[in-house]
Amino acid sequence: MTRPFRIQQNAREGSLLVNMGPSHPATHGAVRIMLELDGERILNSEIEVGYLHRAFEKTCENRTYFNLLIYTDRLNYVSPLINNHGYALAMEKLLGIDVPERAKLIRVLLSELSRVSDHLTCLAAMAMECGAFTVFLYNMKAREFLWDVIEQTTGARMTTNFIRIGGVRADLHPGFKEATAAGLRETRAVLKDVHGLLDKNKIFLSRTRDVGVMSRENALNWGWTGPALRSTGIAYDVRKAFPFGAYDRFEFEVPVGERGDNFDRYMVRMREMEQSLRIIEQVVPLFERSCPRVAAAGLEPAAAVKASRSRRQEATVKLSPNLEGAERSVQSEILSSDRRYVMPAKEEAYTSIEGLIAHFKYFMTGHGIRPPKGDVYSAVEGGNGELGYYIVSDGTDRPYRLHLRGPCLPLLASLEELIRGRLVADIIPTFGSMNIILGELDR
Amino acid sequence: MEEKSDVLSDLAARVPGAVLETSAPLGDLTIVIRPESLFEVAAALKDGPGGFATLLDLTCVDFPDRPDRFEMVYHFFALSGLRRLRVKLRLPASEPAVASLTPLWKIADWMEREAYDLFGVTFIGHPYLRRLFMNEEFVGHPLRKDYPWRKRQPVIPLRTP
Amino acid sequence: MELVFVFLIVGLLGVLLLSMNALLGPRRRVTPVKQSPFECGSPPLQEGMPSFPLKYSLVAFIFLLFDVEVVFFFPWALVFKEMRATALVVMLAYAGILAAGFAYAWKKGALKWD
Amino acid sequence: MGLNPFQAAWFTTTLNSMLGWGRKYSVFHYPYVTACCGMEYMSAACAHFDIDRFGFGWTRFTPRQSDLLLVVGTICQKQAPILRTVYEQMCEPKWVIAFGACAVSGGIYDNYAVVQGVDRVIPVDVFIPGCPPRPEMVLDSLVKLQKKIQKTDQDWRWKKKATS
Repeated sequence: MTRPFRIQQNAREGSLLVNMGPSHPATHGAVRIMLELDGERILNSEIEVGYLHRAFEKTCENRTYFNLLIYTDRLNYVSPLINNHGYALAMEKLLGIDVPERAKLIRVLLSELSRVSDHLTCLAAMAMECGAFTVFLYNMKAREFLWDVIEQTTGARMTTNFIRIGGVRADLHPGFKEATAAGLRETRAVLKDVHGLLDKNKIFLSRTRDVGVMSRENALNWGWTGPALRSTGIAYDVRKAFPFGAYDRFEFEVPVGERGDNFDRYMVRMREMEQSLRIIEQVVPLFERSCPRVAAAGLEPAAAVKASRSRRQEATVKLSPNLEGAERSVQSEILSSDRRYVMPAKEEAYTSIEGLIAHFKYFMTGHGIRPPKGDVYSAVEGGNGELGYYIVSDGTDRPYRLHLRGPCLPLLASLEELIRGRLVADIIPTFGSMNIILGELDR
Repeated sequence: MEEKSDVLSDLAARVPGAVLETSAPLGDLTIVIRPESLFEVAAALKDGPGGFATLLDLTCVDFPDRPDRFEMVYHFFALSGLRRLRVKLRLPASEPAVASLTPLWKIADWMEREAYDLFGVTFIGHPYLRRLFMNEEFVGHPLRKDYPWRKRQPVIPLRTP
Repeated sequence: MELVFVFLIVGLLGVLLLSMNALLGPRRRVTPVKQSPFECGSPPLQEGMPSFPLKYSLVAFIFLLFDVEVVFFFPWALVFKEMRATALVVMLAYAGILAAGFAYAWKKGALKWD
Repeated sequence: MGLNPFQAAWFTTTLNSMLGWGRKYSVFHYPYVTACCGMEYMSAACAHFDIDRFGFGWTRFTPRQSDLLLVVGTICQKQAPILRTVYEQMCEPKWVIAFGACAVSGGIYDNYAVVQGVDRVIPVDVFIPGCPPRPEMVLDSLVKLQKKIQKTDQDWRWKKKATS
């Protein structure tokens, strides 16, 4: 039998020990909360994690820098593009390369879309667990529209690995403006409804107001970052504190709560969604100026195939800029110009021997991206807080060590303190408002 | 960077002889300290003018070929000055042990349990040093370089489909 | 005569309902794990159940008491029209005694929760 | 002993198909959600793609009341005994769907921590490939499960124990 847990060792006589186990709807699937109860009051609790420990860091030590991009999607799987962005920035800091203008704008657009869908999912789960099932359905509907924009450009709804080292995989889809406008309109409508449903809702207020209160010093001591820290009143946002990518170009506020309880965490996330929508609105018009020609001139692909059946075609084929690595002209705007660390454009790879060798060496084991020896720490504002990558490289094409600073670990570690002495029903909103994502906590 | 020097000078004043090297690779201020002086350095950083109120991250890197095998890496963050500091210390391979920071920061509890679980570094003074991620009966520490990548230790006998 | 039919139908219905489970149900595979309580899948932390705090059962008794009291209001309400004054006096006495009991329970702290 | 009416093939087959028809349109499922596929399960279960149209609407979070165990996401070694207990505490007849590449075969996580496929822990009826699978694939797998439910015949209590 396993060694008894701390909660079993010093459990008081006659108190009920119960599991709020890994497969509980409120614990998002893989956290085991062991409770010592006197009736409904929680005397003591202990949290056991590790049910979703998928050996991310060990796997990264055996993958090349390019291949482990897919694992970064699955860390905070509610906002995957922000993880990609974090990893790409860390690598660019290590390699010392810069990213062209348009790639930075695309990264900001997709990261903010991903952040809004992260907050929508978190608040949906929290509201549903407090009984407001309508909010869950509304948020999921709005999220579908945002995922349409992401899917249109990156090809996948969630696990995109679209933001690469040195830029982005391909240009935006020509129809991204209408899709983004639809997404924004839908999300704004849902936000207005949810404000109406929850803000002054007596049940929701009594479940969340002054429940799970955290003071500022305590939050800093616990290492809290992100919306949870901002709900206690400290305006620390990595996008403002250490501006990365193109974030210093857009003006947006950092919403702050005052009491640090569940309701403030809910309100900070709602305000933050509006700020992210504001950023998206500021980004979209910038795309025209940076690359006026959306689709390259030339023959439609289908027409080109049909025409080439009868006789050889000389005209260039008009490819959608959203196609991966198409022409050198599109490539130069979305990927950095440093040839050593960037995949050559398909046009070069298929027409010149140098391009072919560059393409081959880029993906050949032992030859791909080989950063200089050294270590780097770079952080990004994830959905739940500061998402930091600490990469130690030893010059080969595989990271010697890759550690992720997950913002959810401090949040869950402090849960024991937040719920001691409260009722069992208070665990659910506290756990929900902190948005514990096991992918980045257990790694 | 002028404020870099005042953090180090204050540190040298409070804990003489602790800091072995200082460097700033890629702009991140890094200091390497002697393992025994970790607690004093951490306390000095927390209460000192630098105001490093948050222990951002604590992790371990395994260098099997070096005499001092385990390198513990601490990241501190000062909210007031918006500064980050990386503190490194090296532990011998035989029995890697270092002072626990739980009296100073509550989050150190879980981060140290994770380092103990995945690397086998013991923390003196830790209230409840137990595996955080792997299950109790797991043998070995998976993130060490000598642990094979796919060596599975199933908790229950698995059935062949 | 029709009494026989009534008993016949009721009896048949009863037997049918009782045997429905055996007739249509699948074969039950009873394993020790299936018998153990469901604790979100994880092994239970303690053997058996400790005694429940008394306040739960106390609230249940009090509720039962006043719920049964309310049942007697229904026939009283039906017949109230015919016997107007006497019905009122009788019911007031009946409700008064029970209200006294309720006040006693309240003052004794039976309803105090935590 | 002679062929009593209950043993007659005609009687049991109609009863089987009647039961199958009744069961397949009201399946209560237990979403055993652990990882990223949970996000895709949410969008499949909600208004846009809506598994309720196929009768799978009622999510029951207790194995006692559910017929279908929907294993969504990565199952780690530490999670395997939990999954086995939940599966055994479900009442017959019960079905299992492995949702997503990690549940089907361990997916991209071939390392010391992940069970390489849920069928190493419990018997699985329908596998859904994809990481995460698109909601349409989820709906398609539900229809496949309904065909399977229609065809599974009931092991009647009063019938001789044909199989072991």
